[in-house]
Amino acid sequence: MSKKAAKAEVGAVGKAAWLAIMRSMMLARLAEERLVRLYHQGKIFGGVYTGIGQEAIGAATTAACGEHDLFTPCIRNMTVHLGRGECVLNVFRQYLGRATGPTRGRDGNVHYGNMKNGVYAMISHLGAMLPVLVGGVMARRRRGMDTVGIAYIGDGATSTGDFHEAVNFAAVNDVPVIFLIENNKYAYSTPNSDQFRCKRLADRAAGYGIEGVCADGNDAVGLHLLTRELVAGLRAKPRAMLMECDTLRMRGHGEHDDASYVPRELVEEYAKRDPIRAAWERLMKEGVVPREALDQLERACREEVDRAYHQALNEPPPDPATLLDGVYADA
Amino acid sequence: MSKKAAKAEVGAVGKAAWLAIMRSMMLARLAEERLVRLYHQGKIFGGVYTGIGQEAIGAATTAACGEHDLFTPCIRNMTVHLGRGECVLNVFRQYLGRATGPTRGRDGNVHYGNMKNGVYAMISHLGAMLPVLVGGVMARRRRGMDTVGIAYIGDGATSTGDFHEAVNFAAVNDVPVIFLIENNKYAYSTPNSDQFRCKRLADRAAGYGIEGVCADGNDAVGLHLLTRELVAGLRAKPRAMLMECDTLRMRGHGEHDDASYVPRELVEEYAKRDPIRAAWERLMKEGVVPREALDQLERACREEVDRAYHQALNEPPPDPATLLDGVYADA
Amino acid sequence: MPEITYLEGIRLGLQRLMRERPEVVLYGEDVGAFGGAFKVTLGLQEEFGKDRVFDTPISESAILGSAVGMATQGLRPVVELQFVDFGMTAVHHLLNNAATTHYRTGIPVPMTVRAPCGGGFGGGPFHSEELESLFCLMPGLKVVYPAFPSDARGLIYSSVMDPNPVVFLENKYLYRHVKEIVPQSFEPVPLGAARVCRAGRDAVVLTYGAMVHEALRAAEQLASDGGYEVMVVDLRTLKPYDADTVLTAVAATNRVLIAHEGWRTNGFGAELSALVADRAFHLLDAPVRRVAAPDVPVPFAPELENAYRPNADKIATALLELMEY
Amino acid sequence: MPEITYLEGIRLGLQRLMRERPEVVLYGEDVGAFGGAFKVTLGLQEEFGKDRVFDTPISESAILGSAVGMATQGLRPVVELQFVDFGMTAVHHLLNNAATTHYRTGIPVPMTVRAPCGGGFGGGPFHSEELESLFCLMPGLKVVYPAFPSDARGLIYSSVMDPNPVVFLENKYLYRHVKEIVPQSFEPVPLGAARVCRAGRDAVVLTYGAMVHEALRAAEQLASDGGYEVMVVDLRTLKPYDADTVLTAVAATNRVLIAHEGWRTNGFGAELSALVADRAFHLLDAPVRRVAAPDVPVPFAPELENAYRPNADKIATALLELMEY
Ligand SMILES: Cc1ncc(C[n+]2csc(CCOP(=O)(O)OP(=O)(O)O)c2C)c(N)n1
Ligand SMILES: Cc1ncc(C[n+]2csc(CCOP(=O)(O)OP(=O)(O)O)c2C)c(N)n1
Ligand SMILES: [Mg+2]
Ligand SMILES: [Mg+2]
Repeated sequence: MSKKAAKAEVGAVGKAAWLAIMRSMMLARLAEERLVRLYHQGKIFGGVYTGIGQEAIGAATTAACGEHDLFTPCIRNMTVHLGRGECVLNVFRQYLGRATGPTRGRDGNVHYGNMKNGVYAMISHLGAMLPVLVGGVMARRRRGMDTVGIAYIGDGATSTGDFHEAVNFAAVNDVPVIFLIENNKYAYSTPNSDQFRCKRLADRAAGYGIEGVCADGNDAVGLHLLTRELVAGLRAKPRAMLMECDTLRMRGHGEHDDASYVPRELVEEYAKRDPIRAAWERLMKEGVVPREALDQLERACREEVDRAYHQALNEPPPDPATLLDGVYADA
Repeated sequence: MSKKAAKAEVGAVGKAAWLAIMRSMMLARLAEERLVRLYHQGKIFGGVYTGIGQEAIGAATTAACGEHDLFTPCIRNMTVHLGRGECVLNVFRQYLGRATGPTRGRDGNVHYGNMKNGVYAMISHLGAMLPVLVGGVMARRRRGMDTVGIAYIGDGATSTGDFHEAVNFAAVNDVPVIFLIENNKYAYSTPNSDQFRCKRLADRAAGYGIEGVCADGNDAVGLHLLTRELVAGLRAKPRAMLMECDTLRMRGHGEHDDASYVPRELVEEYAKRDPIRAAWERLMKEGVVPREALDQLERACREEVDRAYHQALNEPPPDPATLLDGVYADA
Repeated sequence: MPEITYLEGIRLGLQRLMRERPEVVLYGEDVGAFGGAFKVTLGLQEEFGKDRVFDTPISESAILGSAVGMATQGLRPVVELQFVDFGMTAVHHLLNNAATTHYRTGIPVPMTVRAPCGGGFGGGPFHSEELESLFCLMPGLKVVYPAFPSDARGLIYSSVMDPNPVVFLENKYLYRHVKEIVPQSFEPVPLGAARVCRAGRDAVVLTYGAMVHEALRAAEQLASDGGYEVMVVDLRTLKPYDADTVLTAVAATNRVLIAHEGWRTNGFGAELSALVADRAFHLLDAPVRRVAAPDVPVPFAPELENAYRPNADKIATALLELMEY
Repeated sequence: MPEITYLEGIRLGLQRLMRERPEVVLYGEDVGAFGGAFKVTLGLQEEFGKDRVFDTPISESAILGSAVGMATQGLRPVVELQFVDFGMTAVHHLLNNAATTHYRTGIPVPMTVRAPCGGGFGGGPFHSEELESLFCLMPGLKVVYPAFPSDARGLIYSSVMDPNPVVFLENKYLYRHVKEIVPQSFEPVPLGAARVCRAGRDAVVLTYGAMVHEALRAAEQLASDGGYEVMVVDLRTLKPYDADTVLTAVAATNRVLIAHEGWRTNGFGAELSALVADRAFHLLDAPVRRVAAPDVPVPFAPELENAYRPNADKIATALLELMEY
């Protein structure tokens, strides 16, 4: 795409949409930075896993989707939740194990969803949400909805059998799902070189008879434009596809991990390509969003995170007397 | 390869080697035809699963390997067992559940192996022997052997998570294993079109960063020459690879299945390319093996099958008193 | 009234469900035109179309995982494992995905996993397993195991209509070996309710699946040989199981034998025995005994499999021992 | 004599094995330079090289399956599941591949699967499971579960040297919570032998893993509060389990409580109870009771997890009830 065409497209998306994407990213960044601090202050029970540096992916892609679409986020996808309408208050409730939270304290940290938003709550088993999403999309389509799905998955999780089975199953049944691989170079401490031998994970697409694309996962603007196109394509002609997003995990696997195994140069390289700053600068430069709007947005996000945290803090934990409730759904 | 070069190569392999390949194929064909008859006479407990029409693959590829190589055959690979030195007597013992057989009646039909020959006994779970083979090859190599492995696997079994995990694991660790996909067009009643969407399963190789080749699975001569080359290559530079062999299952999934879901034309097409007849004719035509030798071989095989069956028939079944023995290996 | 086999019972239940409930879909390996490895679903694709009855790749994880996804979006998927043994490649979808979803998120998961089990026909170690106790460990799962054609029909109906994930175990030996004359129309059989198949006051056999029939035979034998009246209780649902019926039976008989086809150690019989040892200790006149398979892989040869598999004789012997305690 | 943690016990056992036995290799996700999610293998890659200690892709099937392949070719692979929960993606390799190989083919499979288990630290439903009873069902497998640093060290040694596939369960809570002063050199602790950790004549607690420590605390409490002397038996090996020690303990106390961290229904406690109800019925003065987790997914919030998880108080309460029976 020529620079001019790209610029025109960015303009066509419109200020409100870009602000929404910026909002998801900023909110997530600020919320996660807060969680990081809380963790190191010993105020979080369990672990903290962030998507710092990877915010563009969830924000840009969910914003390209529609009301009935379905999503299975992974541990680094707070922007998928926020992009689909989750409130940051629920995020803190979840982390603090509040009775008021999305899992009412039954599950922790990143293990939440909101079906109102079309977002599944993940289980930890890597790869296991992929077939779930495929089935969910199949069901909604059978019921007459024009649903498309996006399954987020790490580079490491592509080595699971579930990844393979789900992609193949979706391909055979022409289920419109984007399997979006966030290649952040590491799976816990394990680098790509110990995880797979292909150059790009998108190369796996051919083996499923589907299309595979690569994208810059730190470029929210480009990613949003691309995803709009892909989603429209999948709606027009339902089919599965692979999308590999290049990015880097900017912190440890979790906050207990100092990630000293990641070469410093790599971190520095990606620090220069921070997705929030990059999008901010581009949107300003192309004149779609004025600086004041962004400044204002950032202030609002800060306040929202602050408010959410304090509200969650004051909400009640689950009542132990409810421990046994709801193992089964009532007929 | 030019016709002339190919011919020269065929000659170079030598009469004895070709006769050995022909022998595996003929023995297997005759033994399986006998088993089919026995099944329909109600003389077999359990099922009968044959590799009729697919004999070339196991025969041609095992003959290209060396003493320390390792193999995980599947249900249609009697020629892998025979090609590695298993006697047809053991095959009948296994089918008849004899105490003298390779699993002493503890497992049936195709579930046998012989570690003396480097052949693992399969478990039924499709795909599950692939990582076993990878581990086996890694272990032998660690112990100083120059081992290469061949894992045989059906088109349907490529949809299992285990297939994916094993191929990727071998690729990452440069384990010299050929994952040999016998694409016989069906997995039980399920055709390729309901199993995967890629054109050729060998297309999956790129996604693992390894080489993938396609071959005519009904051409024992071509397959043997190709495998010699590949095995030499893997020994020189250890690495995993995919090999897809085109063939057709010429009978039902098992003898209980009339395979009426397979189009007649397809069966007729492959009937014209029967691997035993094709090899026979080519070897005669190219003058490497005289007709008399083949005629004589066939007679010998018939006798051997007959003798083996009758001997196995007269051998004892397992003693129920041994039921509990050997669940654990003794320290 | 027609006579149906166990297998036909399941098929009739599925057929009625699919006629009444557009949200029921059925899939698995070879279940479409082929009708499944055991032909349970034969004719259903023809009647209901490929949209509702379809074949899948050989991908147990994709099958079970997608069913979780469908069940949470308004469908009632019924999936078939070709053999329960092969479900072991994807246990995490049952234990972690299906079974925990309602507890974690409040979203019901009305999916049914049909799984042919058991031996007796030369299937060998990988086509004959009985794995109910493994499923019974999983909080949030229901586990159903019919023994009779009528129960097969009525229980599959209730399983599919239940808002929870149900593992519906089918005994391969019973598929064509038991027949029953049943009315054309039927009431669903409720989950969680055991059934006293035979009255008796001298002892009770707690059992399910193929062993119900063996226990009934053993009870007949004891009645005619020794004049003992042995009660037989068919659990029918293993999770959650019907503790009340079990405890009432124990109170009425004071002697308990547990019989199942699967392995002894940590088999489901252990749970039943533990229930009795805890809640009915004061009612017992004899030890609680188990007749189960020994802890060895299911052997292939008939000589070995016969020695391996529990049957009426082994149950009768154990019962006599209990009587004489 | 050094004081070591449970975690260090395992590491020391592994280190000695690797020094003595060139055929021992160790692999799994992040077990190399990183030392594993819990740092059990920290330093081993440095000492023994990447050839013997290496990282793998996230592929539980490949890990377990390849270990079967290696174990049958002269190596002794020790593989780590990052959490036992994730092993559920590849159960077929344990149940069908590893556990049946010797019975079917006569070839031993000396592999060890290390699997961190249990909760108590906010791990939630998928990082806190206790799945021993599922492994205990599998004929041909051995299942080991140490409770003390010395046993961790001595049992990992014996597990790796055993010619059979062993699932070696490690309790995450105990990793850094229990310490013990031990001699520098050690004898391997034999598999299959339970240990009486505390003598007593009034009742016995049959237990293992983290609950051994809770049972000991409960026993102390009862001793000081009520003057009861409660025996505590640590099973240590769950399959095959030490029925003799259990039955001797029952004979000496006549009252039995079983305690484990995992789910109640079909938990390993059911098997122990069934053993007692069968073989020691005549010795019992009270019902056999189980203290176990309720049948719900392991909850995350501390308020819920504390209610969920068995502990010394719950054990003490159950013991008092038994005493008063
Ligand atoms: C089946 C399975 N095996 C192991 C784990 C433990 N585990 C959790 S996250 C993780 C690394 C994931 O790496 P990747 O998929 O690249 O995602 P990232 O953390 O980089 O976003 C591992 C090994 C798991 N959750 N599931
Ligand atoms: C994991 C697993 N799922 C299902 C089965 C049942 N099953 C046995 S053979 C078979 C078809 C195999 O097809 P393919 O791999 O193409 O091999 P072929 O029989 O054609 O040689 C199926 C579904 C199995 N053995 N393992
Ligand atoms: Mg990653
Ligand atoms: Mg095939």
